[in-house]
Amino acid sequence: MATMTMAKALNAALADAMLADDRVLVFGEDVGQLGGVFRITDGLQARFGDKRCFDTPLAEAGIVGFAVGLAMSGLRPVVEMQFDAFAYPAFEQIASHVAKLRNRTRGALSVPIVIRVPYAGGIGGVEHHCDSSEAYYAHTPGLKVVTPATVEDAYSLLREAIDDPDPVVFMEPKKLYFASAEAELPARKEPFGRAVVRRAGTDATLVAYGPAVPVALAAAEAAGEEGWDLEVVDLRTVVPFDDATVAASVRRTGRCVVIQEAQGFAGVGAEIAARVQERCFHALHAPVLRVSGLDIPYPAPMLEHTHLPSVDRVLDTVARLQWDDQPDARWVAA
Amino acid sequence: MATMTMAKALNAALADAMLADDRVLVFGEDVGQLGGVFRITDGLQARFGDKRCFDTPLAEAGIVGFAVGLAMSGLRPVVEMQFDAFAYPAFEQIASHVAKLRNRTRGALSVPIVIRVPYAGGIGGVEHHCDSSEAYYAHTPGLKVVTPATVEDAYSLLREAIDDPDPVVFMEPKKLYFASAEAELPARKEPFGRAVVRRAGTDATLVAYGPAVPVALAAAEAAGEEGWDLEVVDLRTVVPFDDATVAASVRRTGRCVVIQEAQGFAGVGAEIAARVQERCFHALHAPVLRVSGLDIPYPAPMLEHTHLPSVDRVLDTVARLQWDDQPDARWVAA
Amino acid sequence: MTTTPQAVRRASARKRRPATPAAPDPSAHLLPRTEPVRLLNPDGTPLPPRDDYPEPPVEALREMYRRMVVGRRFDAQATALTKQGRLAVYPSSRGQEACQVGAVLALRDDDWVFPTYRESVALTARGIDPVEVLTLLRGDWHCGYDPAARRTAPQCTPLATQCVHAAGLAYGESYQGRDTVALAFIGDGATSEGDFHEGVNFAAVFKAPVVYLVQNNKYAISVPLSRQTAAPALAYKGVGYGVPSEQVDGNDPVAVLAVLTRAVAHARAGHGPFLVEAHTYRMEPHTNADDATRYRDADEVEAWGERDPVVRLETYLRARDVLDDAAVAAIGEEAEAYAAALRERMNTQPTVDPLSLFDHVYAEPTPQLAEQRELVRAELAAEQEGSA
Amino acid sequence: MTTTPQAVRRASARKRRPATPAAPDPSAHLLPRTEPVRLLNPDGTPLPPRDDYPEPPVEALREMYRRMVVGRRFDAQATALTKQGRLAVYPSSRGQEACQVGAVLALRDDDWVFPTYRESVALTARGIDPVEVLTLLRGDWHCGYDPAARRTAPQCTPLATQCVHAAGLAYGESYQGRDTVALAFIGDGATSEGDFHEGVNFAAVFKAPVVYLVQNNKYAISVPLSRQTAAPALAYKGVGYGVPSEQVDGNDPVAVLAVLTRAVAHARAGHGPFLVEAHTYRMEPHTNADDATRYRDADEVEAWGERDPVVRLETYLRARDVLDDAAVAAIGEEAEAYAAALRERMNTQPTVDPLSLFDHVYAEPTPQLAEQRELVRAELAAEQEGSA
Ligand SMILES: Cc1ncc(C[n+]2csc(CCOP(=O)(O)OP(=O)(O)O)c2C)c(N)n1
Ligand SMILES: Cc1ncc(C[n+]2csc(CCOP(=O)(O)OP(=O)(O)O)c2C)c(N)n1
Ligand SMILES: [Mg+2]
Ligand SMILES: [Mg+2]
Repeated sequence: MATMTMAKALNAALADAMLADDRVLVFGEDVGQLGGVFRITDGLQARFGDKRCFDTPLAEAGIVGFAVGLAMSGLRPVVEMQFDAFAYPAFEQIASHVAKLRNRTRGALSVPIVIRVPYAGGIGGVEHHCDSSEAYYAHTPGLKVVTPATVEDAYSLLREAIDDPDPVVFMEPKKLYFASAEAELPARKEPFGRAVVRRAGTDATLVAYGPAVPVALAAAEAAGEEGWDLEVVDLRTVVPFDDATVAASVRRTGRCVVIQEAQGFAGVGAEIAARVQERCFHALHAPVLRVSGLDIPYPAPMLEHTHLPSVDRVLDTVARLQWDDQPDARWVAA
Repeated sequence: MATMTMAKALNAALADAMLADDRVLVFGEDVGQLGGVFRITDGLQARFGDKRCFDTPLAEAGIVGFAVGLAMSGLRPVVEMQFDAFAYPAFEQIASHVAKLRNRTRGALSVPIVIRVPYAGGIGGVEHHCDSSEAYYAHTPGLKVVTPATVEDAYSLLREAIDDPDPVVFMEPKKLYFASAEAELPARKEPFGRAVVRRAGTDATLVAYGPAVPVALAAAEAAGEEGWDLEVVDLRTVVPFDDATVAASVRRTGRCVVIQEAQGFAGVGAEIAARVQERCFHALHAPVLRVSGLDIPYPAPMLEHTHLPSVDRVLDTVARLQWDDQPDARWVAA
Repeated sequence: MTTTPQAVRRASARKRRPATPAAPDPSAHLLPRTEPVRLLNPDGTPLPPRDDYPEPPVEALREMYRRMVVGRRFDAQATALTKQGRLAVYPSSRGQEACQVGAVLALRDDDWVFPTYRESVALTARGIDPVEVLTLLRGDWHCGYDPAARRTAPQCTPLATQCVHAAGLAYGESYQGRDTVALAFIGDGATSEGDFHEGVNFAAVFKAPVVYLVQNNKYAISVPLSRQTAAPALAYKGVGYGVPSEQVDGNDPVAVLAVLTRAVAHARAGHGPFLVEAHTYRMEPHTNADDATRYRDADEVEAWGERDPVVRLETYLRARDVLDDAAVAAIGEEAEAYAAALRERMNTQPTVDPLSLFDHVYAEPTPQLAEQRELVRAELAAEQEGSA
Repeated sequence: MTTTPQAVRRASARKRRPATPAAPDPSAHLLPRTEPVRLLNPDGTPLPPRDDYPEPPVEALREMYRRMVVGRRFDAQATALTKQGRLAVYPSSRGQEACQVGAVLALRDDDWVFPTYRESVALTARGIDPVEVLTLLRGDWHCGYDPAARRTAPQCTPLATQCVHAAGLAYGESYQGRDTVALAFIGDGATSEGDFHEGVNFAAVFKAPVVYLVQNNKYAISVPLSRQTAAPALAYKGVGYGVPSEQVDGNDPVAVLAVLTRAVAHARAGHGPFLVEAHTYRMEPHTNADDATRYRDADEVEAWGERDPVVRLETYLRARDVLDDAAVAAIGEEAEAYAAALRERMNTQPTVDPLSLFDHVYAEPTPQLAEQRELVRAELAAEQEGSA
C-alpha cells in the first residue's frame, strides 16, 4: 500500500499496459516530451521511445481518425484529448466511425481505441476547459463510457479499457487527478459494467459517477448528522450500465437521488432516473430526484461553485424525498 | 385551405422570412440552384438572387462558423445541414460557439442562427443519413431545439425560429417531408415552448415529438379498439420544454409513455420520463415507460422497421402500464 | 485600382536588391505541373512519349481496358437495378473508370484502398464480389465485404473522413515493418472538409505511405468546383502539407496508370504521401435520386462524352494491335455475363435476421442490448404466431 | 534509392517535349517569397529599402514602439498577477509584441480583430481596458469587453475556430456595403486544425476581406513546428486556397507593419484574403502553468532574446533620431503608470452575482432556467440567513 494520486495511477496503468502489449501506442497533443498538460503520460516517451508515445499535429479529428487507421492495422491506440471541449472537433470521427465500425462491418473490423478525456470542472479552469461531455458519448451506441472516482479504479478501469475489444471513452475527472489515496497497484477491480456500493445505507440511495462520487460520499457523511443513513452507488461505467446493482439498492432504500456534474437536461442522470423509476416503481416512496449542474454553459471560475452540485444541494434534495409522505409542494401548486 | 406537403410549408416559411427581412440569408450545400436535396430551398435562389440563397464549399464547420461571423455582422443566417450525421463535423462550432456566444459576452453578441437539420429515418436511407441527433443539441445549454410534426407547425415553427433572438437547431423529420395535409399559410401557431395536445384522452398520455407524433397518433387510434382512450401530446419544442402541458396531461390520465425515434439511452425521452415522474409522482399508477429506437447504430434500410418505434411496440408498452395494478413482471424477478 | 502586393511583387521582381540573392525555392519539388499529365489525345491517338511518365506495359493497359469495360457494364447494371427498386440508391462511376481501375492496377493486392460511396467500379475491379459491393446500396447491411480480408475499408459516406484513416492505417503498417501502401479516394467537393486537411497533414508529418487520389469530377452534387475553391487547381493543396502532387487527365487511362504507378512507388519507397488530382467527369447524375439537369447543360455532358476513357483506350490499343474485334467482343461478352450473373443474384430479396442487429454493436451485447434483443425476439415470435 | 517523381521531374525538366510549351505558372502570384520579409537587421540597423515593402511612416513606427513598450509592461504585470493568485492563468505575449501591435496599427478602428487567448497585448494596444482584457483570465466572466463595441471578437480558445468566424464577419460586412477588414490571429500549431482549412477556404471562395496572421512562435505548447507540418513554411498553405501569402520576420516591427499594411490594403481593395506567416518566438512558457524547460533549451530562448522586437525598434528609432533618452524614459513612465493602475485595479477581488449565471443563456430564460434560478436564489438566501 502506498499513497498516490489518481494521476499517478493512470500513468502507471498506461505504462503497465504498454509493457504488457507492444501494440499499445499512446499519442495526442503534448503527451510526449511534456508528458501531457496533466502529466498523465509523464515519462512514457523516455521509457518506451518516441514511436510508442508521441505528439501529433494539433487536430483532434486527425488524432481520432489516425487511431481508427492504426486500429485497422492491428494496433491499440490510446489517445488523449487535451480537455473535454477540445474533443468536439473529433465528434464526427467518434460518432460516425469509432462507434460504428464494428457494427458496419458485421464485426470484421473492430476499433479497440481508448479515447482519454480529462473532463468536468472544479479546478478553476476557464471556458471550454470544464465541460462534462459524457452524455454525448453515452447516447452514442457502440461506445463504452467509463469514469473512475477512486485511485485504484483509475488504474483498474484504464487497464480494462485498453484490454477491451470495443472503443472506450475514458473520462477522467480533472478535479480528482491530484487527490491521493492509499492504493496497491496493479489493482484489478470489478470489470466493466459493475457498479459498486461505496457506502452502505438504508434510508436512500445516492447514485453518482466520476467527480460526483466524492460529493455523494461527503453528503452521505453530512446526512448522518441529520439522521439519514444514505447509501452511495458509484457507477464506474456509464455504458454498460449496471441496472442490477442500482435497482437492488433503491429497492432496499426506497428513495433515490441521482447526482451528476453535467448540465441536467437529457444527461446521463435523466437516464438513470428514468430507469430507476421504471424498475423500482413499487419500492419508491418518493420520485427519483436529480442534482446536476445547471442548464447553463460552464461558468467562469469565480462562479463555478454555484454551478457544481454541492453537499448542501444534495442534502436539500434528500430533504425533498417526501419523508413525511407529503407530495412535493413545488409540483402540487403547478 | 390547401393541401400541401411539409416540404412545401418549409419552403414557404423560408421565402416569407426572406421577404419579411432582408437580413435573412439561406445557405449550405446544394441549396442554391438545386434547391436542396430535399428541395426545401427550391426556387429561393431564382427568386431572391444568389446573394440571398447560395451554395458554400462542402464543409459543415465552415458553414456554421461562417454563419456565426455573419450573425456578428448583423445578418440572420439560416443554414442547412444536408443530413443529420453530416452536422457532426460542425459540432465544435455549435457547442462551443453558437450555443455559448451570448452567454460568453453577457449578451453583447447574439447569434440568431437557424441550423436546419433533416433528421431521423423511415425513408430507406443508407447509413449516416438517418440519425436522430436531437439529444446532442438538447443537452447543450444555449441552443433551442425545435421539431415540427405537422405541416402548419413546420411553417409556424420555422418562422418563429428565424425570428427568435437565440440560435435554434431546427430538426426536420425527413419521413414527414412529403406527407401532406390541409394547411392555410401563413399559419402562425403557438410560440416556442408550448406543447400541444393533438388528441385528447383519459387513460394514459403519450408524449412524442417530431417523427414520433404520427406513430403516437396511430397508436392512440389503434388503442381505442383495445379499449384505451389515449391522449397524445406533441412537444413541438424540446428546448424550451413545456412542463406545464405535459404534467397537466399526465396528472389527468395517471399514466405516461414517452415515444422517440432516437436511441433511448440518455436521450430526450429519458429527460421527459425523469421530469414526469418527479412532477406527477402521486398521480402515477405506473412508472413512466419509454418507447424509443434501439441502442444500436441506425440500421440499414432493410432492418429499419425493426428499429423504429412502431404502433405495436407502443401498444405493447401501453399494455405494461399496470392496468391491473400489478407490478411489472420484468422487474419483480430481477 | 489599388496596387496589390502581387502586382508590386511582379513589378519589382527584377529590381530585387542584389544584397539578397534569390534562395532556391523550397516548394519547387512540391508543386504540380501547371498542366495535367496526358499521354493520349482525347481521340485515343498517342502523344509523344515522355521520360517522366513512361507508358505502362501494354499488358497492364489491356487488363485495364478489360476491367474498365466490365466495370462500366456493372455500373449500367447497377443503375438499372435502381429503376427496378432493387437498390436503395446508386452513385454511378460512369466516366470515371480510368481513375477507379487505374488506382486498383497501380496497387498490389495487399495494399489498402479507402473508397467513398462512388467507388463501386474500383471495388469490382479489385475483385470484390459485386453483390457485396452493392450491399450498402441495396440496404441489407452497411458493408457487404470483409474489409480486413479485402484490404478495402468500408465505402465511406462521411466526406473526407477516410483521409485520416488512410494515414493511420498506412503509418501503422509501416510501423509494423510492412511496406503496404494505402490509396484514399476523395472527390473534389470533399477537399473542402477539415478532415482532408488533417488527413493529408498527418500523413505528411508521419511520412505515411498514402496516395490521395482526388477525382475532380467538377461537381459535388450540384456545386461546381468554382464554389469549392479559388486555388489554381486542387493539386496545389499539396504544397501546404509538404506533399508533392501532380495533375493528370483522369479520362486518359494511360496517363492515369502512369501517374498513379509513380505515386505508389513514391509512397512505397518511404518518401511519404503523394497527392494526385485527376480531372474527370461524372457522366450520370450524382445518384439515381439526383436531377442533374437542374445544374448542368447537356452540352457540357456531351463534350465530356467525347473524351470517354473506355473508347479512348480501346482506340489506342486497337491502333497498337493489342486489341482486335474478337478481343473486344470477348471482353464485351465477359462484361455481359458479369452483368447477367449480377442481375440474377440481385433478383431475389435478401433476408436479414432482425436479431442480427444486436450482434455487432459491441463484441458482447451489453445487458441493455440483451434486454432489447429479448423484446424484439418476443415481438417477432408474437408476429409469427399471429400470422401462423 | 528509388527514383521519385520529383527526382525524375527535376532531371527531365530541361528535356520537356517542345510540343508542350510551358504554361505560365498559375501559382506564381500566390506563393510567398522563399525568405521572410525583413527591413531591419536583428541588431536594429536598417537593411536597404525595397520597393515592394516601403517603410511605414516614422510616426507610425514611433507609435508602434510606444504601444509595444506599454504592452510589454502590461504583459509582465499580468504574469506577476498570476503569481499573486489574481489571475487563474495567463498566456504571455512576450516576444510577440511586434506582431500583435503591428496588426492593430495596420487596421482601422472599425476593422474587426479575431484574437486567440494569446493576444492580450494586441487587445490592450487596441485600447481595450486591460482589466476587461484580463476578465477571461481572472475568471469572473468569459469575456470582459463588449465585442460589438470594440470590433473585437471574444478571445478564442477553441483553436482555429475563429478563422471561420472572421470569414463570415468579413463577408457579412462587405455584403452590407461596408469596407471593413477582419484580421484573424492564429498560432502555428492551430494551422493543423480543420477549421483553419475551412476558414481560409471560405474566405477565398467568398473573396472575404480577411487577413490571416499566423504567429509562428515555433511551438504549440510543447510541440515544435516540425511535428506540426512538413511544409516548407506555413505561408505555403495559401496557394492551396488561391490565397496570396507572405512570410515576415515577426520580430522586425518595421517589416511586420509594412507587410500587414499591404495585406490589409489587399483585403480592403476587394482582392480577397491574404495570409501572413510571422516568424517569432514565445519568450515565456505557454502559460504560467507550463514548464517550458521540459521541451526547449535555455540556449534557444536566449538566442531569440537577442532578436527582441522592442529593443530592435528602439535602436532603429534612436538611430533615426525619432527617439531620444527623454522620449524613451517618458514612454517607460507611461508604461509604469499603466501597470500601476492595472495592479491597483486588480487588487480587489471582483464580485460577480451568481444569479447573473441565468441572465444570458437565452435572451429570455426558459421555464427550466427560471426554476433553477429560483433554486439558487433560495440557496443564497438560506446561506445569508445562516451567516446572519
Ligand atoms: C460530411 C458530409 N457532408 C455532406 C455529405 C452529403 N454528400 C454526399 S456526396 C456529396 C458531394 C460530394 O462531392 P465530391 O466530394 O465532389 O464527390 P463526388 O460525389 O463528386 O464523387 C455530399 C454533399 C456527406 N456525405 N458527408
Ligand atoms: C481545439 C483545441 N484543441 C486543443 C486546445 C488546447 N491548447 C490550447 S493552446 C494550445 C497550443 C496552441 O499552439 P499555437 O496554435 O501554436 O498557439 P500559441 O499558443 O503558440 O500561441 C493547445 C493545444 C485548444 N485550446 N483547442
Ligand atoms: Mg465531385
Ligand atoms: Mg505556437
